[in-house]
Amino acid sequence: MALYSEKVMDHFRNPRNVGVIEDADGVGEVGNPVCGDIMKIYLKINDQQIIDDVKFETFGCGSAIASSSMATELIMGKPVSEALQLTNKAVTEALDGLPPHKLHCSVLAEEAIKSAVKDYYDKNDIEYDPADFPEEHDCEACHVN
Amino acid sequence: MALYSEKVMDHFRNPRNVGVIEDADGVGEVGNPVCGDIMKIYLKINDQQIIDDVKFETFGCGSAIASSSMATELIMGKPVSEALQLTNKAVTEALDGLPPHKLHCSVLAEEAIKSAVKDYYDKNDIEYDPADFPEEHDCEACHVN
Amino acid sequence: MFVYADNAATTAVSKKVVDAMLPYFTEVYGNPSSLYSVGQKAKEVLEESREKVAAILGAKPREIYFTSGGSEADNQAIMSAAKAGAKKGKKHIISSKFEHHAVLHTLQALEKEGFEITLVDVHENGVIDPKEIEDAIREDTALVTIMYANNEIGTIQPIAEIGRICREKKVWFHTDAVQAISHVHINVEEQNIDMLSISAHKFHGPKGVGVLYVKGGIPVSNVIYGGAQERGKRAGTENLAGIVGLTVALEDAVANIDANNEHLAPLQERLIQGLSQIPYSELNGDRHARVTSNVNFCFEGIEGESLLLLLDDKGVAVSSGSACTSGSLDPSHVLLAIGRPHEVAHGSLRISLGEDATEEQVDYIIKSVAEVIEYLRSFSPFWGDLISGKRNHVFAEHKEIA
Amino acid sequence: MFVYADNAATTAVSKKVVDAMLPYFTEVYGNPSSLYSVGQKAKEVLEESREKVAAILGAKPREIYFTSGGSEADNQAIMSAAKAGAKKGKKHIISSKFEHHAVLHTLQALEKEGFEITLVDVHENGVIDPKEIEDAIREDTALVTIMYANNEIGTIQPIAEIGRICREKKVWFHTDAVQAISHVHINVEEQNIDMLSISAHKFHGPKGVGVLYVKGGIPVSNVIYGGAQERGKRAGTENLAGIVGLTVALEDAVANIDANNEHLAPLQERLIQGLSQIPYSELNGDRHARVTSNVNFCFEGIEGESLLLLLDDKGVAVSSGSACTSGSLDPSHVLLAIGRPHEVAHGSLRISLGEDATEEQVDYIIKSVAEVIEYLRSFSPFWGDLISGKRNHVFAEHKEIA
Ligand SMILES: Cc1ncc(COP(=O)(O)O)c(C=O)c1O
Ligand SMILES: Cc1ncc(COP(=O)(O)O)c(C=O)c1O
Repeated sequence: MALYSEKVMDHFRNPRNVGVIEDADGVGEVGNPVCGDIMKIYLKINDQQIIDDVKFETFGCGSAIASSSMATELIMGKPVSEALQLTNKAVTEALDGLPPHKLHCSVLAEEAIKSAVKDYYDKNDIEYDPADFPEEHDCEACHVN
Repeated sequence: MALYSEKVMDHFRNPRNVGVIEDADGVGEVGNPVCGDIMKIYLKINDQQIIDDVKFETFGCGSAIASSSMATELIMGKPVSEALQLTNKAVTEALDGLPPHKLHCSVLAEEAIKSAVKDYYDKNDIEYDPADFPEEHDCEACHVN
Repeated sequence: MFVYADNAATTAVSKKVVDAMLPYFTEVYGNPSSLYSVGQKAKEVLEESREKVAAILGAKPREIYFTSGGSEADNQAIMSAAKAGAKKGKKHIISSKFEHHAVLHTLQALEKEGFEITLVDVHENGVIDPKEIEDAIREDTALVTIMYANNEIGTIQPIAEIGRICREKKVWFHTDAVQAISHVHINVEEQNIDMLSISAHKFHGPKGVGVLYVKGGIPVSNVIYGGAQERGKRAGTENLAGIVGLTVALEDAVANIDANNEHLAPLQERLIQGLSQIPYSELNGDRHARVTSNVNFCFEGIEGESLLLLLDDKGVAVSSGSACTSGSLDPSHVLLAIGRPHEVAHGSLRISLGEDATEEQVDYIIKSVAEVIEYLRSFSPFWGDLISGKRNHVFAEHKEIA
Repeated sequence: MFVYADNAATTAVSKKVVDAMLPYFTEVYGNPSSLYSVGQKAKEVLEESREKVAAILGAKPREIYFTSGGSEADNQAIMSAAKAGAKKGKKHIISSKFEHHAVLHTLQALEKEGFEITLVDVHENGVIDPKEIEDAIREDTALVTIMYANNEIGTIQPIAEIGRICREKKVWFHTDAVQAISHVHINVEEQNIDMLSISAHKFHGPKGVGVLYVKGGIPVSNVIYGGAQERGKRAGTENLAGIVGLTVALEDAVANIDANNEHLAPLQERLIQGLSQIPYSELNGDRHARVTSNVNFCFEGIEGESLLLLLDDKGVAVSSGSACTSGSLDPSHVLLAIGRPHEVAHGSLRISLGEDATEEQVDYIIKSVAEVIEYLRSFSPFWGDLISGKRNHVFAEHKEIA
C-alpha cells in the first residue's frame, strides 16, 4: 500500500552498480530530460560474451533509479544473449511490483540494456536480429512530447 | 439564535387565557386544518365596549399558540376599537420577534381577533367600516391550498 | 429523564470512533497524496479503510468513493448515471414519491435539463411494489433509484427484487441506504445493487463523511472537480479522520445488526402498542417491513411542532417530519405519499430509538406523548370540531395493530 | 531531526482546535435542523461560527456558506457564476494559467458545455498583471477567478486591484484564498472580492471543511442538492465539529498573521540564501510578493521525486509540485506557466514552513537538500551532460538573490 515496495526502496536507497565504466564495451542511453528520466548503462563484456561488469547512471524518480539498479543486478555475470531476454516484466517482478503509472521506468531499464548491447554488437560488428531491438518507446508516458 | 425567543417559549409553555367563553359576545375562527393552524378567539364585551374577558383555542405550532396567547393579553381590558387596531407587527414585537417563516402566525392572531370583533358587531347590529376587516389571507403561507 | 430518540436525524459519535479518529488530527496528519512517510502512512490508512468498507458491502475497494456525506453520494450517483445516460439518448429516471430530498431535488434539477422523471407510488404501507418499477422501465430509462429504508417511516423496500428486475432490464440501479445500513444486512453483489449511498453520522460516525459505491464498469462523473483524489472522481484533500471514523463506526454497526434488532424489536413493539392506546392515532408505514428503531405516528387534532417542543421540555428528543425540512411549513412529503391527508400529516411524530434504548425509556416516551397529546387537544379547536362531529375523523378511535 | 515543511499541502490540527471540536462529537451532537434543545444548541453554535467567520472576512453572516473544503467552494463559486452568466448569455470566464486544479478542471468542464475560457499569463515572477485582466474582460464575461496566493510558488496576486477593475467593469470576481488566508490580511469589502474560498486544513483546522463567501445579491447555485441546509444552497447534515474546528483555527490563524510573518520572513530569507548556494539552482516565483512560509526552487540535473524521497529519509517532509498531482508524471503546470522548461520543472522542490519553524530546522533543511542534490547529481547522466557541456544549462551557476 505504500508508494513503493520495500525492494524498490532498498534499491533506490542503496542502488547497486552505480557509476561509469570508462572503457565500456557497450553503452546505452534512453529517455530524455524533458520526460524527467534518462538511464545510461555501461557494459564490460568478456570474450565468452559474458557480462563481466555493468554500471548505470540515472536521472529520474525513485522507481527509475531502483529499476536501473535491479536491471544491472539481473544481468551481472550473465551471457549477453540472456541479458537481451530481460523484460521490463522481470524487472518489475524482481522489485516486487511498481505502481501502474511507474511501469514505464522498468520499460526504460529494459530498453537501456538493449541499447547498450546493441552498441556492443555494433562496435564489434556482431550480427543480430533487429527484432530483438524494438524502437525506443515514444514519450507517451509523460504526456509532453 | 434559538428557534424562538424566551417570550415565545414562555407564552407557548404557559399560554395565557386558554379556553372557551360559553356565552361569548363575539367568536372568531381563522385558519384551517389543512394548513396546520386554526385559531379561535372568544370575546366577552361589556356595555362600554370594553373587552372584559378573552379566551382562545389554538391548533398549531409553537408560535401559533404563543401568538394567540400574546394577542389575548394585548387586548384584555381594552376597548373594542383599540383591539381592532392590533397588528400582527405588535404581536410579533411583543413576543420579541418570530422566525421569518413563522410570521404568518402573528397574522392569524390579528385576523382571529378581527373576526371575533366582526362577529360581535354583526350580532349586535353595530355599524362598522368594512375596511377594518380585510379579507382573510389565503393559504399561500403553507403552500398547499 | 433525557431520552434522545431521533437517531434517524443523527447519532452521537461513539467514544470508540472518537478515539479512532484522534490520531488523524494531530499525528498522522499528512496529505495522503504526499510522497513522504507521514503522507504515505495516511495513504495506507485511507486505502485500508476503503478495503474494509468494500468488504462490508461486498464490493471491491476500487468501487468505493469517499464523499462528504449521504447527500453528495446521492447527487453523484444520480448525476453520473444521468450524464452517461444522456450520451446514449437515455433521459428517463425512475424513483419513488418518498425519497429523501437529496434524491428528489437532484431529480428536479435534471428535470430542468430535459430529463423525464417517473415517481412510483409507495402505497399506504410505504412499501414499493417491484412490479410497478418493472412496468415503469422504458427503452430510455437511465437509472432506477429507490431508497433502502425510508428516513421518516422506516419502511424497508424490496431492494434485491428491484435490483433483479433492473439487472434483467439492463438498467442501472442506485439505492440510498443511508437509513438502512445499520439495520439491514446489505451485500451489493447478492442484492443486485449498482450504486449505493451511506452516511457516517447515521451510525455513530462523524458528520460530513459518506460513501458512494459504484459497481465497476459504470462511469462515475465528478460532482466536485479538481485534484486527483478518489481516482480523479472526487476532488478535495481526503478527510482522513472522518473516513477512519466512518469505517470504525460502520464495522461496529454492521457487526451488531442482529443483536441490535433483537434488542430493539420488542421495544418497538411496546412503543407501537403503547402509542396506539392514544385515541385517533395511527402508525405510519408497514408494521413489519420497517427498521426496528423506527416508530412513526399521526395523531388527530394536534400539530407536530408543538408536540415535539413540549416533549423536549420533558427531555424527550424526537422529530416531526425529517430534520432537514423542519424549517418548512409543508407537511411531510413522505406522509402525503402514503396517502395521509394534510390535516393528519401535520400531526406526526417520528421516534427513532438508539441501540441502547431501554424499556424504561420507552415507557417514559409513551407516557410523555400521551400527556402532551391530551394537553394539546384540550385547547385545540380542530380537536373540538372532531369530537363534536363538526368535522369528520380520519382515523378510527382505536385500531388493533397486529 | 524531523521537520514537517509541507504546510501548503496540509497542516497538523492544533491541540486547541481538537479540544474545541470534541464536544460536538459526543455532547452537542444534535442535528442543527432539529427543533429540540440538543439540535437548537447545535444550530446556535453553527450560526455563531458563521458570524465569527463573517466578521473575520469582513462579510455578513448570510454571505457565508460552509462546504466540504476548498475544492467544493471553488467549484460552487465558479458554477454559480457560470449558471447565472449563461442565463444572460455570458459564457466567458477569465482565470490564470497557474490556478489550482479545483479551478482549472471546473473551467474545463464548463468549456465542454460551451464556455470560453481565457487564462491570463502569470509571467516569470508568478505575478499577474491586472492590466491583462482588464484587457481580457469582454461584454460576455461572467466571472474573473484568480487565486490569492499560489499553492506551489506562494506568489501573492494583486487581488484588491483586480477586484477594483472587476467592480468597475461590473464583472463578478472570485478568489481562491486557500493558500493566502493565514498569511495575508483579507477583507472582502475593502478588497472588492465578490466570492472567496478557504479550506480549514491549510491553517491547522480539520480536513473536509471549507468556506465559500458569496457577496449578497449574487445568486448561488447548488453543487449538492437536497435538504435545506445553508439556506438551501448546500445540502447535507452540517459537519458541526468540523465547522467549529475551522472557526477556531481561522480565528487563531488570522490573529497571528503579523506575528507569524515577522517570525517567518527571516527564516524564509535564510532558506532562500542557503539554497541559492547550490550551483545551478533558482528560486521560483517573485522574491518579495510571496507568502512568508513558501520557498520553491528548481535544481538542474535532478528529478524531484527522488529528491524528496531522500529528504524524507533524513526526516525532512517537503514536496515537489503540489500534493494533489503527485501521482502524476507531468511536470507542474505552475512551473511551466512561469516559463520553466520541462527539464528543470521536473527538478523542483517546495518547502512550506510551519509557524513554529526554527533557524535550526532551516539550516538542517539547507544542509540536507545540498547533500541530496550533490548525491543525485553524482550519478545523473543529465547532470553529466550539463557539466561536460553536451547539454546547455538553463540557469547560471550562481545567481544573486536580492
Ligand atoms: C490553492 C488551493 N485551492 C484549493 C485547494 C483545495 O482544497 P481542499 O483540499 O480543501 O479541497 C487547495 C489545496 O488542496 C489549494 O492549495
Ligand atoms: C435517506 C437519507 N438520505 C440522505 C441523507 C443525507 O445524508 P447527509 O446528511 O449525510 O448528507 C439522509 C439524512 O440526512 C437520509 O436520511
